[in-house]
Amino acid sequence: MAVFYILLLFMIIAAIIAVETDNLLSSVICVGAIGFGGSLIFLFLRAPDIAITQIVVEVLGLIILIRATISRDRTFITGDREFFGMVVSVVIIFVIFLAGMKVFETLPAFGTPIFATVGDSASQAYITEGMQKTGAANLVASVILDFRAYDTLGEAAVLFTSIIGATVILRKKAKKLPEEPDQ
Amino acid sequence: MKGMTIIVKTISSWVKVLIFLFGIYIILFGHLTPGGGFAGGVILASSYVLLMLAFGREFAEKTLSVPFASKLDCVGALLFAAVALCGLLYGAAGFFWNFIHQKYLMGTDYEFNLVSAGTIPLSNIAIGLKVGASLFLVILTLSMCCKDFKPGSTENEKE
Amino acid sequence: MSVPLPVFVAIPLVTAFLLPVFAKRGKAVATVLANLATISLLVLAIGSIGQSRVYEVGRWSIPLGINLVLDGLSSLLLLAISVVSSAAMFFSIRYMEQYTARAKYLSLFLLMVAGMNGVVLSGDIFNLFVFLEIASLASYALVGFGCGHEELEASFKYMVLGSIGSIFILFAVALVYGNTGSLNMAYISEAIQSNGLNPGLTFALGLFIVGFGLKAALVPFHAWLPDAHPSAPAPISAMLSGILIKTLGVYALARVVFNIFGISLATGWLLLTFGIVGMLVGAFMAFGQWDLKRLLAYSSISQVGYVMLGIGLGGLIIAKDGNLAWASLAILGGLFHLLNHAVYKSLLFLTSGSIQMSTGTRQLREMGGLAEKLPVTRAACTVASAAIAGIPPFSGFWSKLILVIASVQAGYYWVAAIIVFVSLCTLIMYLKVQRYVFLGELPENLQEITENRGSMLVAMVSLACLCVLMGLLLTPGLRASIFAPAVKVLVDGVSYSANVIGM
Amino acid sequence: MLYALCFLLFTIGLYCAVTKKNMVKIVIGIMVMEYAVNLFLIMLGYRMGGVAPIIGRSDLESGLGGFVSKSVDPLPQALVLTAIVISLGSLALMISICVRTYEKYGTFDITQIRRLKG
Repeated sequence: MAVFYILLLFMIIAAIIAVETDNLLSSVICVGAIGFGGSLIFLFLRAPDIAITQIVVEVLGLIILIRATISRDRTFITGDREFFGMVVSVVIIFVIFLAGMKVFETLPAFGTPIFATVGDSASQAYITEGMQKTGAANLVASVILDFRAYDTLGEAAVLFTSIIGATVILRKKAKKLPEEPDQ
Repeated sequence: MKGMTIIVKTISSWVKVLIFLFGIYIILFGHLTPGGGFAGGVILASSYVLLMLAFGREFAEKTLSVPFASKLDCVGALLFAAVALCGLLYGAAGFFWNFIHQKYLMGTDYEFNLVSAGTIPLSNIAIGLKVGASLFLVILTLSMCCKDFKPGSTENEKE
Repeated sequence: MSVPLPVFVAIPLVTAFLLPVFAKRGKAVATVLANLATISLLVLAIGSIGQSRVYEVGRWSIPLGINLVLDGLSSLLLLAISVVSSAAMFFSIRYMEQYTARAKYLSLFLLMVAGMNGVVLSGDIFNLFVFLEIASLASYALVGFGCGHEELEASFKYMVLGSIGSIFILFAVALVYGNTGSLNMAYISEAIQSNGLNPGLTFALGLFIVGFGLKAALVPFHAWLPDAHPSAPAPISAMLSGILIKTLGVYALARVVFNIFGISLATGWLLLTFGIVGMLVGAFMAFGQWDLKRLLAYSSISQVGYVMLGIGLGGLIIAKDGNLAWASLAILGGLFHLLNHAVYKSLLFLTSGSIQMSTGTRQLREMGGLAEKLPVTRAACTVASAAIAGIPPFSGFWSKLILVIASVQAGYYWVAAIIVFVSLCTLIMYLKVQRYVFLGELPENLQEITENRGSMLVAMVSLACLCVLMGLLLTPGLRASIFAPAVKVLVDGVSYSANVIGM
Repeated sequence: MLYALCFLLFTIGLYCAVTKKNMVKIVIGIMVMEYAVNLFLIMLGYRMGGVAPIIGRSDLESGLGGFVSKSVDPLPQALVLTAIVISLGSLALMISICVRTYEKYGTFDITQIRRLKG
């Protein structure tokens, strides 16, 4: 139990540093720290699939972020936006936070998942019959690639979209005359 | 980007193979142990990214060129869609039906084998291919953009 | 003819995966394939009118697997998506000659269509989120397609606000899962009916409203729309304004509020307020614009307000246990206006693209006297303007009339007054467009321009014909097959779950 | 209480995305929000003293009963796997927009990137 608090506090501190520091590179590195903390928490929460994915995605994400910021953070951009808008948004966020605090009392207490209390939940069926129905020992794999494979198709499409989008945004020349051939 | 020192180059050329093999292992055994198509695909991509960081962009591009990577990307996505559509061969209700498991393997004693779980390993391979190729492509395009970059010099393209 | 429902998603998705293979050679093949995909979707969508089915993906019965639900509301939206997308796709054959990377453009376009079809058909709340992300990511990239200063700025702004909206939606999905233990919409609805709303679910509803409101550009959340819609290439502006904000925003919001959580007095008032504020703010902001596409974008905010007003008014009447006939009339007005607006706003954006391609500018002050030079564009633009302003024989008039009748019958006279007032504002706005673009003096530098030819004309003329004929959809036979099932889905509210589980 | 800390992380991300004026900082804020939501989803499925939802040979030999009463919820893990990849995709697209904008304007400061009025 204590390990969750320690790791979460570590993530929160890293997040505060990432948000408040002026140097972009250190901010990016703090994001990496949040990600690795998250990956450890996933491991302790008995989610090894997520932990592996999180850690490798984190590495690639950091490389992408550093590519973007390296040699570009010379112009330190300090300060925030105009004062009035800032105050309004901070107040709104604070209200959302207070409203959210009430909400978590309605959830089942940490450590007693909802699926165990609801009668005909899908998760219970995955655990009891998943192996027999799909033949996969890793139930997470059986959920993402068989029971909810349609989600995974959507997810592959999201990745495909973002890659096409990134290459489109980064292409050298965007406009041409109508008669000119495409290179 | 010319690449790094000889130490880094030598080590990374060894480590690269190991990372690549590890990625393949993660993909193939995704239905039995933690991991799967996504994690394995990202690991495959990171082996090439390591190559790119150590040897420079041109070298990495020579091993896996951009058009080929984008073709691999499409092929992976199409393979996954094909796994989904194959189910339709067994009737109109069979989109994403795990036909191999339900029709041929159900009830046989094959648990914990590599070929268990029907279409799941196939989907894992397709997704691993797709994710690996596409993430490599993203990092390559991003670094191409960074190559001829000088701060402040906005290009004078006619708008 | 009943095709399996995943085909609606699979056709555009597989075509989109296939297209980048044709990157270098075979641009013509790619274009033909993409057009074939949208036209076959149109045929399938027309064929699916009046049906209602449930499809269980992977033969897993719910709640184990994901189900796709086709009901009246979904088939109405499918029809709108396929009409607008096939016209915009046909228009882009010629229009996109100005840009490079044709195959990638087509691929992104089809991914956006696939995402929207997936959202409309999905019966699972997390699946809805995934497909919503596909459509949103494709639209972020397409807004920045021109890679100019304005395009990138608009794209970044759109992407940040859109991502925040998506994360809110994901958080709401997590809260719903934590409270009900289910992700299937029908099961969630059932759980809410039996256990009632607790604070957690109310907070989730709030997050859903903010998230979908960001996608729909309802008024406090509309900051991205006037930048993003004008910056995109014209066919994409037509798609975004015509259909994307309605599918990702209005449809998803209506589905969540009416069918999952059940309409209450507070949410009814909230939707009605969103509608009215949107109508007024959009109309006032549009007055001051001198950029043609920006004016059209503000007008979209105002027109989405009409749709929200119809749906919200209907919900309010239902929540007050009023006469269900009036509620259905209000919702009918809203949904009919949704379909109308999809057609004429996309036509207006296509004509603006035609004008921009001929003259090279979007500023109203730099144009004038184009009536002789661009006769077909002018005719199409006049038809669309008449329709949007609500001049009697055209479609916009009928939907506004229905809204006015519904609000008068239900006793909300002030709502009727606002509808008429905003309608007048719209008329003045489009008279301004006509005056500055097509009448007046032809500037010196525009003497040489000629009308655009080919696919652009075909797309505009066919949409203009549709615009004239849309009024016919209210004839009893068509109304019973197209609108009645859609209205019934919303009026029935939470009995959606019983319908889906029983089907 | 753990949920509340997780929500605090979410609010920090929201604060960063709404008030900062550096484009990369905004992206970082959005990433932090995504971490928080993913963490929240996984926490919902945790069972005190649970085991990972992967069936081993020993579980099968001793009957599935012990595993069923101890396994954590596999469904949120599947959702988070999807959500992580989605967030990676949107990160890639967002960063490419940032890089391209920097190339055009020479700055990451969104108060200086103001060609559009409104």
